[in-house]
Amino acid sequence: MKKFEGLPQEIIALRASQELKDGDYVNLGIGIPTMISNWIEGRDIFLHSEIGMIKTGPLAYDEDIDQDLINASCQPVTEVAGSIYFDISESFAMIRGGHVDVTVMGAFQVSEKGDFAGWNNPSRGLGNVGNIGGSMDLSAGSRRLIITMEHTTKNGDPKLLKELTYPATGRGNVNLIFTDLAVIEVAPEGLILKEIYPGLTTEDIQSVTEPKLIISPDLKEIEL
Amino acid sequence: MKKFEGLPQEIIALRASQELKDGDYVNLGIGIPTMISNWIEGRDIFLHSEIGMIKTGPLAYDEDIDQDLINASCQPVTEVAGSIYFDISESFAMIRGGHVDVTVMGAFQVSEKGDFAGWNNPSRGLGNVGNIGGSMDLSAGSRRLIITMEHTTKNGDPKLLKELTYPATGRGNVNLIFTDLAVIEVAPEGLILKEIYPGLTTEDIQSVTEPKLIISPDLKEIEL
Amino acid sequence: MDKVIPKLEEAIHDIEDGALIAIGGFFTCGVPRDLLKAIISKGIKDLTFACGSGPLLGAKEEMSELVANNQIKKVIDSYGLARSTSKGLDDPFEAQVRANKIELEVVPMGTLAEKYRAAGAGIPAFYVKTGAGTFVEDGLVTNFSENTNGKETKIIDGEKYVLEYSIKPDFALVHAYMGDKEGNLYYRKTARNFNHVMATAGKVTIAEVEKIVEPGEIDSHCIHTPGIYVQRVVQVSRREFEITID
Amino acid sequence: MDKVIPKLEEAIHDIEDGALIAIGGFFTCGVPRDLLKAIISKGIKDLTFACGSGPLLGAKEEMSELVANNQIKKVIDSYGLARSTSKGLDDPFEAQVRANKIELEVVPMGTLAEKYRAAGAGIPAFYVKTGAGTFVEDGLVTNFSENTNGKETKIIDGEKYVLEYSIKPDFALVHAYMGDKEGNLYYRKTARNFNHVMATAGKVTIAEVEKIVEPGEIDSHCIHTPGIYVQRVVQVSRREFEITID
Repeated sequence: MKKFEGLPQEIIALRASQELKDGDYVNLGIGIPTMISNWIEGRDIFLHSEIGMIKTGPLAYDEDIDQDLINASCQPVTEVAGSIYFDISESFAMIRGGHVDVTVMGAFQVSEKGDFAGWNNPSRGLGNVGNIGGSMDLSAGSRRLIITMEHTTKNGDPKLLKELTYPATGRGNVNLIFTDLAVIEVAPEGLILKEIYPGLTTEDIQSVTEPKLIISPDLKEIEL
Repeated sequence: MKKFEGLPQEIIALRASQELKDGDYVNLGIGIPTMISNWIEGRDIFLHSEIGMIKTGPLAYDEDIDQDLINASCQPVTEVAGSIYFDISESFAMIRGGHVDVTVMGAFQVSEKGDFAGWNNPSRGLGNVGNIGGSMDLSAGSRRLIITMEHTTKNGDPKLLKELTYPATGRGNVNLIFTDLAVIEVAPEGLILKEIYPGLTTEDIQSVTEPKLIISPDLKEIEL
Repeated sequence: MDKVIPKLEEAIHDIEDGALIAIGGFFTCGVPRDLLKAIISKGIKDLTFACGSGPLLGAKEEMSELVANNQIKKVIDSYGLARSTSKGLDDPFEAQVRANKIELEVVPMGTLAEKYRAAGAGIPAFYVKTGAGTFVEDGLVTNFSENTNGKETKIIDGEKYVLEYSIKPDFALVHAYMGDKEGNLYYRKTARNFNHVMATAGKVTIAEVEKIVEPGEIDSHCIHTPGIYVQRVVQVSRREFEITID
Repeated sequence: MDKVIPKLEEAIHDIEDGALIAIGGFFTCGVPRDLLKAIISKGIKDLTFACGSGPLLGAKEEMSELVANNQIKKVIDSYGLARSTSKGLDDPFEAQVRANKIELEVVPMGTLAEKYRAAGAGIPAFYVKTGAGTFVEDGLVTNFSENTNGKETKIIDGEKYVLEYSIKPDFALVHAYMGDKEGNLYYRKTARNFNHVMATAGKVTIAEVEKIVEPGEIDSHCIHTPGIYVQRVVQVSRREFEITID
């Protein structure tokens, strides 16, 4: 399959960051989602870490490292004014109870129904027995679920599919997908192509996407 | 029916207080149970108030009254060294989860199966619609449930019955009953008469108790 | 994100007739009385008040106005009636309940606390042993007999448990001692009681607080209600009141 | 009531072969490593470790000793394997899982937190939407295929929920920054994580703490785990460690 050049990961993160609104409580998964935190400094966005913290500050280095202060990816982080701590059942009450406005996660696959596979790694040879972490809770509970990912695998195979071939992390929860090539909304009628990498055609995007895309009447180039 | 003279309420409370062990977390209901707190001063017993406090101190008077510090019966109370506060779902997690060692409550009726009716008042004319408070949670959840009450109604009718005639607060949860006339254990085989008010006979107690009492081989006079 | 609203009436501007409103507080302690006064002034009707343990008994004055104005359709509580039966006979609220003009639904206090906690935590239903084998299991807990429904039960490890559902209020009104501009709340002593769980349960949660501080001023280890649960904060003055219910 | 036990080995004296042991901590943060060391020294076997999010990945040294000594029968966790698949291929624990010598049961993190919270709170089972429509609903969450059981589901308000059961450990081992003699605990920053829920869940809860203080020294409004949940407190020294999992 043809593989297109698109946005670098940092810029996918930048585009996704524009989807966040001031006052939002946001949980960022590992990978591209984490890069969003570089684009929202100074904005009024509350970063929630499932380990039990809101207003998680930037990563800590050297003498700022505190072994009692990490994020959910086991990275040392810092406090900011108004950072708060709470226990894990409170943390997931926030998540499951719909208090987290937006979760941004990576995915191996997303289906046109909004199902997604976020973590499975068949090469491990242990079937479903792997590291789920909080991904299922976050996808089931957050008000909005945004996926950021490369549009295709390294081999150019589509990651946007009619049906998942990997085990689902969540069913029907994905609202919006940001890839290096496009911005796609998950609607009841299917995947709506809303924005496109400058220079590519809708046919190009369709050629690396399994389900039939619905072209938005307001289709435009990705703007940053 | 004959009505016997027995222990005054304060002394029922004293006898019941002897059943508490050092280190016990104890919840005391309104009425005779509350009087137990007068008998355990200086002892290592943690008083739990369902409103959200452990190590509830004595009642507050005059300038010691703080409107943000009451017990579950709406009485102003005081702090002691090591008093702690928590929210209501934590408080009932303690109760329902079996962390409260002993609850002492009053009752209108107790059955030989350990069922009891703690609060219903038919004279209100609202059927079951009344003030349950935390009594059902406490009776279902506490490790041990002790009832303190008069042995009979004001008219001399038995309150220890084969079956409740009032709606049950809890089923099969009562472990031990302290009345003005006797100490009675609830066992799978029935009510075991263990202690008796000095001067009364087992026949006297039976005459004011509906179910057939099992006489403990170690029957003795109530000792204080 | 400044969640502070200058005026009480503005803080409750979108509460409308028929709303399901949770009220924090335990008898006289920690009741959002100023927010209740705003509800009275607004004059909205057909309200269902989801309570924990008698906050409307504790807020006597507000309760009598709510009843006099016919604003109440239903109360959910573990302890909703006057303590004394004889005082209850003279009580206008209880008279309305007895006349089936107001519905009173009774729930064991711990189950009620958990119903609100569950609503906040995304748990639609849970099993408890509280009430098994009693009229609570049979659902005979309201004076509106058409609303009595027996509850589902399940035997787990040989013991019978009752399935209870969460209660998700449209609005939660809570009273806190301190709140910061981002909605983090801190309660004094036993005034915490139902306020935290109510705050988590509300679709919209409005906190009246005695002190407003900057983010970071409440100890980060000692936040009782994280601001994520709180949409609006309004300052009220500390009032003295009598500690008594009838 | 002084709950302080002078020595680690005494604090765990009654943990025996086959015990179900909950471990607080999230990766490297807040893991009761000294209590784990005591478990290793005692040499008890057939242990099931109920975890939250990889405390045994965080406590690398203790984990490798537990595996080398064949002390582990089963691990319950949301994140129990090395992050990197390639490192996992060299990992002795993962090799034992792959060889079906150790059982690994995977549970979504929030459901797991709630299972422990429920055990402490007397709730034997509860409904969540997490995992509905996935292999979690089908119960395909363990390498021991004989233990895979589909879960009960229920449609509530048009949405499908999965019934999840509480996990009640025989012992809970937790790490706190401060503890008083009556067992009240206070955690530092994100080291709270699973420690509080584990403490509530244990039939017997043992806390290692960096500081022991008198009752009343921890702010009465800021107790994270009330002492009612904690049977034993033992002092340990604060250790420095690397913040990393493979």
